[in-house]
Amino acid sequence: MIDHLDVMMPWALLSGGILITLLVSVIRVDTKRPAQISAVITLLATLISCLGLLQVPAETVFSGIVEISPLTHFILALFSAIGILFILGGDRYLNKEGLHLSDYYHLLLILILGASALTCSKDLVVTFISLEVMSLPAYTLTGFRRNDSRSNEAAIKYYILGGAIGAVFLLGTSFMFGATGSTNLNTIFTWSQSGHSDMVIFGMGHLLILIAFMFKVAAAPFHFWKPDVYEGAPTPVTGIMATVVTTAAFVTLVRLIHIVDFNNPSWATYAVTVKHVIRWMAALSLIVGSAVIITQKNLKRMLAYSSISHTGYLLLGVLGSLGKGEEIQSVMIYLFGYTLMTSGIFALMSQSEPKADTGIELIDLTGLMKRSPIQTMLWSIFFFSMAGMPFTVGFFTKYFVFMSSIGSGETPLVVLAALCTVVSAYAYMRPIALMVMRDADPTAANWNSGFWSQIVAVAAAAGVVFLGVMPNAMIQYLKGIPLIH
Amino acid sequence: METSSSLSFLLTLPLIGVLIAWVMPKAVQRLYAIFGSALILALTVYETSGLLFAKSADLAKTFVVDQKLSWVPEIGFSLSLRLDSVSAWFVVLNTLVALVAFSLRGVWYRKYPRLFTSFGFFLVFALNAAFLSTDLITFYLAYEAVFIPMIFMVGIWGENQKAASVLRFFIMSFLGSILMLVSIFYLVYLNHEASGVYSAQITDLIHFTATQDPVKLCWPFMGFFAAFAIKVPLVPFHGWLKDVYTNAPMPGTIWMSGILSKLGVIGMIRFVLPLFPQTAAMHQGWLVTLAAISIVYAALLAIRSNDGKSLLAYSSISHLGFVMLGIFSLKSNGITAAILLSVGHTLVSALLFFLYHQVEERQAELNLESPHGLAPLYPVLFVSLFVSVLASVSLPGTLNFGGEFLVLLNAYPVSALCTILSGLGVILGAVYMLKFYQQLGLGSDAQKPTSSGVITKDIGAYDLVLVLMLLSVIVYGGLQPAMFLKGN
Amino acid sequence: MITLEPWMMLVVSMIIFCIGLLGVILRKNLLIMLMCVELMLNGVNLSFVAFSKMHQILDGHLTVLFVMTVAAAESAVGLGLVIALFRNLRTVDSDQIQMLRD
Amino acid sequence: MNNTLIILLPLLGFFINGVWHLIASSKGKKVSPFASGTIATLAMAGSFALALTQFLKLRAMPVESRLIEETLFQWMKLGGLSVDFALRFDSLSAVFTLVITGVGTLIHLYSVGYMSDEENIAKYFSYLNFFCFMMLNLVLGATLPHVFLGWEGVGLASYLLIGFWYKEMPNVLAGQKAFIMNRIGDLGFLIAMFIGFKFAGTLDLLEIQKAVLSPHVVTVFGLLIFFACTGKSAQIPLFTWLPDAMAGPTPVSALIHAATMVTSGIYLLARLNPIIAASDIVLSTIAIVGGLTALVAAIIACFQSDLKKVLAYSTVSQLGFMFMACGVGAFQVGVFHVMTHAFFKALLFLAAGSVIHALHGEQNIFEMGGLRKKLPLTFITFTAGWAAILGLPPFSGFFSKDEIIYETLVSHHGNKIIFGLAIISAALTAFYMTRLYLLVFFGNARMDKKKFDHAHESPWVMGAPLAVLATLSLVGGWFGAPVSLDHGAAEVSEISPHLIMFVSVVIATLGAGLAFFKYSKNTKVEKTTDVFGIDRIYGVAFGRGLQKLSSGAAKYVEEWVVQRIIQVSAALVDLSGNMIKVLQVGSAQAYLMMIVLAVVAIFAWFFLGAGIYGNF
Repeated sequence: MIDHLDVMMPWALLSGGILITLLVSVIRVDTKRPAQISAVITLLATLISCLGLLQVPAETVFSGIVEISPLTHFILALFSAIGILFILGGDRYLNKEGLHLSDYYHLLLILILGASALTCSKDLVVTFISLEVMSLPAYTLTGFRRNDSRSNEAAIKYYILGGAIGAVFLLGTSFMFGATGSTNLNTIFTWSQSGHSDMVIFGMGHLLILIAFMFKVAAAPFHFWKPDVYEGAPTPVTGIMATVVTTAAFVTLVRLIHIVDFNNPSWATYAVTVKHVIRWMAALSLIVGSAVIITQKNLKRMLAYSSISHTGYLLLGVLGSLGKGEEIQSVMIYLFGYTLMTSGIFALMSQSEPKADTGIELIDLTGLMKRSPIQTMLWSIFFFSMAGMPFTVGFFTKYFVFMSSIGSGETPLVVLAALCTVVSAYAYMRPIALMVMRDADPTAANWNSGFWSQIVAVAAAAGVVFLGVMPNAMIQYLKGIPLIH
Repeated sequence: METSSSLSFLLTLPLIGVLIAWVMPKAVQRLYAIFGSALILALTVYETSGLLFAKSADLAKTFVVDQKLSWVPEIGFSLSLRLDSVSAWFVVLNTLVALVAFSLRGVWYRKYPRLFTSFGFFLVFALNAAFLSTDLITFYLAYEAVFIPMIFMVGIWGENQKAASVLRFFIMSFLGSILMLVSIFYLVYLNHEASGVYSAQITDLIHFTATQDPVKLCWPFMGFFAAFAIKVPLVPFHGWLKDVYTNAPMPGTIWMSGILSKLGVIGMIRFVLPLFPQTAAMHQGWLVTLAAISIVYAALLAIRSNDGKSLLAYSSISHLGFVMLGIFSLKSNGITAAILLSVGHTLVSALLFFLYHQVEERQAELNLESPHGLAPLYPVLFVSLFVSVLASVSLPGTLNFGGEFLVLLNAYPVSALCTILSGLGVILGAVYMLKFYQQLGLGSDAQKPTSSGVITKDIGAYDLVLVLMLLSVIVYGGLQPAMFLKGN
Repeated sequence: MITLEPWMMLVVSMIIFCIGLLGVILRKNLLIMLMCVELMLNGVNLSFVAFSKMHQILDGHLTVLFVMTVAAAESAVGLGLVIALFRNLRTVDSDQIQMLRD
Repeated sequence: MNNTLIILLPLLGFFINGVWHLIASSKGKKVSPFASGTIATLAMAGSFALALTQFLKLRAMPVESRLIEETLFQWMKLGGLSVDFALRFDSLSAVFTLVITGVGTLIHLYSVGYMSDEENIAKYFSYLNFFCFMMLNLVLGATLPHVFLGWEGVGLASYLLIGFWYKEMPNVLAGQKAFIMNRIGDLGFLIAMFIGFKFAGTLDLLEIQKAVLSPHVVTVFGLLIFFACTGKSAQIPLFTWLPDAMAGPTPVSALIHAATMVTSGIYLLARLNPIIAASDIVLSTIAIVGGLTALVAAIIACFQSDLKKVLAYSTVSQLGFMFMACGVGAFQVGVFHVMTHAFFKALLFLAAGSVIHALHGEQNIFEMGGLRKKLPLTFITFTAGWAAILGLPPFSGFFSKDEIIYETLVSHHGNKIIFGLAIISAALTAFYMTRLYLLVFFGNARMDKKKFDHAHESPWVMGAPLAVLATLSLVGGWFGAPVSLDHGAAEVSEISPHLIMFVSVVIATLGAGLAFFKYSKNTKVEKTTDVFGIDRIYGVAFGRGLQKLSSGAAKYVEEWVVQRIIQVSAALVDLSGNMIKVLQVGSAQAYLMMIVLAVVAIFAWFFLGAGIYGNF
């Protein structure tokens, strides 16, 4: 029987909230407020109950297919917080674009549910299902601007590639199942410690699963979908994808990599293979992300490539933690910091009212200094943080991934990463230069800082700077959360 | 040891200055900045007086202050500060340069004046942190933090080609510093492997690198070297310099040439040489050659410059080449001489840019191709300028002479050829500095501009006091360099 | 007598998967691509059944049920997206939807 | 204390006049030339009086310990180097100090009259005082860096005074040329100091002489020091600045470019004579270069038409004589000639100044003539100078020059070549000086009638110094060399000094006679001829060469290499970005294709590359 409902409370609340929101959406009313309020309340309740449960030790529930741990609580809390931020910050954008439909809110909640379920899953089938629960609202939300063919296109592309990759993931699961006779991660791990037959089929399965998640985190060469989808999707949705989906996918990726006992000598060769795959993907992501980002004019595409290069840094952290489960905090810290600055950037971005229908371009930032010094400051903080400048959280995130991969002997890769940092730093400085040094272009967008989106941006900026100066609490906390058992 | 209050004080004071800038009315920002920085200067001199005016090196040692504030203990970051006779000079110079830069009148006090003042005080803070820091990570953070106000300063108040030049400046400096960062990480990691603790403390790392094979330390050495060679800059890492010096607003130029370049100097002295003594010795040959090439090459470029700012920019590279030559002599005497010279260079370049700005305020179009003959119109200004020019060509009796002479004296046993080559820089220095002065001041019979809005008076009383203060330090230092020669 | 060995089922499942994959890559009609995605999933389903038979356990069969449910939901969403696209562009040709690039 | 006061008085004068000038000129007022000049002259006169007392004090001491030293403060101390700011007054310094302050006082006095129309008179006197201050540092400094301080300081003063009329660019450029050519020589000084410190471990002038140095080091050191001297004392190859330096006011030419600064090379060689004389290579280099300079400058002087330029080349030539003396080891003779030359050359310049003053700036000797009636005092004093430089007995030049010629033959460092050079130069000297003398003072007046009528004798402030100097030119040589620095000189020789004396007087008379025949009647205008074209060659080699080098560096290295590397790397990054972007074709199917290819690659590697079968 389910005797762990207390630790499952946040998920229960979230699911209940989804139902209520769905109910509210079904009842046709002119105003969309009820759905919005119910979504915010749901997320708040989830957030609070998560925070209350942060100290609860890890335990498996549902006969071992789901594991609830401080990590999952933390991640759900993070997702709920981001969800609240984006609901508040995106309100204005949705109204402006005529997208303010009740459906937006329950889709968002389902996405968050799927993403958080993904991080709790200890069974590949559950992983698959939560992946789909996360992805399906994501496809829908991407195409949420129904009347815009660009949005449709993005959604279709995302859908086709995501669907195919879902099948690839399932194929990997099937191979693993074939090799080990189970889809449970603990069983698989135990198998890998002892079993020695069917290693090839297992390896194939494992690689396929990794590839599927590499696609989700958009590591090169599986990154092609990301710029297109980012560009087509509504801005707050892009923000959600950049934060929630990426974080969930990365946490799961790290967990799935470690279902093999790399410290077992019989897996040594395979460990080398995995290491090489990750190394190459990290290098490619860094190169692709930082080289292409400087050619971009569209701000959202720019952020897409930026997120590809951030994936590269994250893979550096993964590489550093390979076989050393306890060192995964570099990835966690990076994800946390990245999430924070990305939320801020998207909150700022949803304030724009571009004149062209191709979305917000770099040129829309010209002369912002004259029009709004505060916005300029906020943008600058986020871009500096992206570039890893000191006194922003971006420095510490880079510190940890660099340190951890130097620790595992990846110094040349770190040097490459450092060089790529320089290149992408150029890309981040360019918009600052445009804001500060140029007069406004006549075609530049209007910027209207709504109350809530401004609050969100300021809060995120404050967080970025605070954690850049006083990262102790963050480090201490995230260090204490083990990811893998 | 002393109480450690003095060090945090050096860091917090400028930060308070940043905050106060935002409550001061816009109209009095210049006044506030001048008084604020003068106050900080006075307090800094007072705090460091034990080190600055100690009669001997041994006596100075008793005034050395160490302070260690825990910052991010989880990863071994600490705010380790050390005030010794080297950093004391740089800290004082830093505030002095701020005072000079704040004293300039210009567009920065009309457009976003608060931002300018607060950037200035932030620079003081970050530079102080960098000069005092003995923790590599803290140093790196401060070193990078300097960029942020600098970029905005050039960006907001700079001239025509500012965007491209500031980006180039940023990217090249960032390239160097990130390579340094990777080297720092590498050392910290190796030290962690060896000793089990995460520490970026320079003392810990020196103990560690002393036990290592110098060949193995080649790459980290290169990382550090790249950062500081770009920062100083040494030829051929100077590609960013000219444009950003010319396009920056004058206070920015003063900051960059006067004190930002010293970040590279102190980095070499504080970090590179103690960390990699043997590696540096292995590479000494080309290091010295590079310094000598910098001197001559930059001087050659300066000769051809027809823009005062870019001429002074190249002359700055040339003089810093001497500083580097002294450092790369790898002898404590040479390094001490290099410190002396960098003090001189800071004062003289700040002074030259300051005075050049004064000239520019009086005559807008200053092309050095043709003589302007302004000296008879503004005699006091031009006498000051001429004395500064003489200090810049390191005439005996000025601080720079002591520096250059002692640097070359100590570099000669290391490499006679490079010393002679550098000596050519002394001749070329005279060529371009005289050209600079002559084309501005002499050679034609100029009339005062009649159009309104242009300053037609000679140098103002306040500016004159400032100039005299700097000049007296330069001349006093030229006669009594012993004060600056207390070792490192 | 030829018995149905698990490996035979696996081969068939792989063939189906690859047909589906090739279909997604090569066909131009979005609806057919959608179907091909389903085909891929069904190929995997078959392999689940095969492995389940190999191990003599029922987990695989169970999984197949889940996958089919998910696939249904997925195709529903997919169709919705295609319809929205068709409303705007009047086409379901995948070559026509290449506006987002670079 | 007195040593210090000797240098402090001119410094004080410099400050008073300098500040006065600044205050006055920023208020737009004029400074009274008389007051300003009085301050400056008094400073110099005081200095001279002090030097005289010091000199007398020195005379009272026993010969071996004739040294008055005062240490002011410690200047530089670093490691093994310790340099004190100390002033040493010994017999060699005494000669120079007396000449500097004595002749200096006279020239200051003369300037009061000569420069009375000058607008920036206080500036002028402050510069003059500054020069004297630095020159005294040069000759009194106890260490090489201290000498170098003076050495560069006089260079600076020379720069300022040559370019005194700075509104005309040529004057400024002449000053610049002087400064930079001096700096080239200074580099030799600097490196000599480095070598000295490296091998001797000290930079003290006395200690470095006692240091035991290897012959090789001594040679290099000596050559570098001599190179420094060629800059300051206008010898081959660095002599071309001196004629240009005549752009400055005439008293300046007299003081700096005839009497004092240009002789500092001799001072340095004499000061370091034990080291210099220790190397034959150095000595013969000095002698040959000195001889050649004497000859070349004398030849050029014969083709000049500018009054001051003739005198300038004559100075170069006479300096060559002095170096010849040093080069044959007869340092005291060189110093002797420094002294007599200071008297008669300063006299000649001042007299020339008087002529120029009278003719309102006319300097072309072919535009003069017949001035002996108009300017009697100038004529008489000039005659004394003329006789002295020709070496006619009993004028001072006779004694010193004759001794130089004698030493070139009899000293064991001397030889016939140097003797020949000396003799020919002496003859040429007689020729061009007589040419000058005749063209200026005799014959018909060739200038405008009006100008001739306006010409008048100078006021007493100018006349008195002329008279004093004329007297000194006459008697200055009667007491022999003022200082004894015997190194390799005074060999017993079979050649009689009287024979040489006779020969030199005959030679001088011959030269003078030739000039008399050529110029006493025939005064056809001669254009200045650049005989050797050295200036032009230098202009091309250094002036244009440096510009070429500089623009070459800017164009080929800076633009094509340094900047290009940055641009190319930026372009490469951009290009790679654009190339990678090519893959972003926009078609989901293409993306899927690439994903499949990547998967295939990973699997291929999984199976083949990693040797999976061996390990699984």
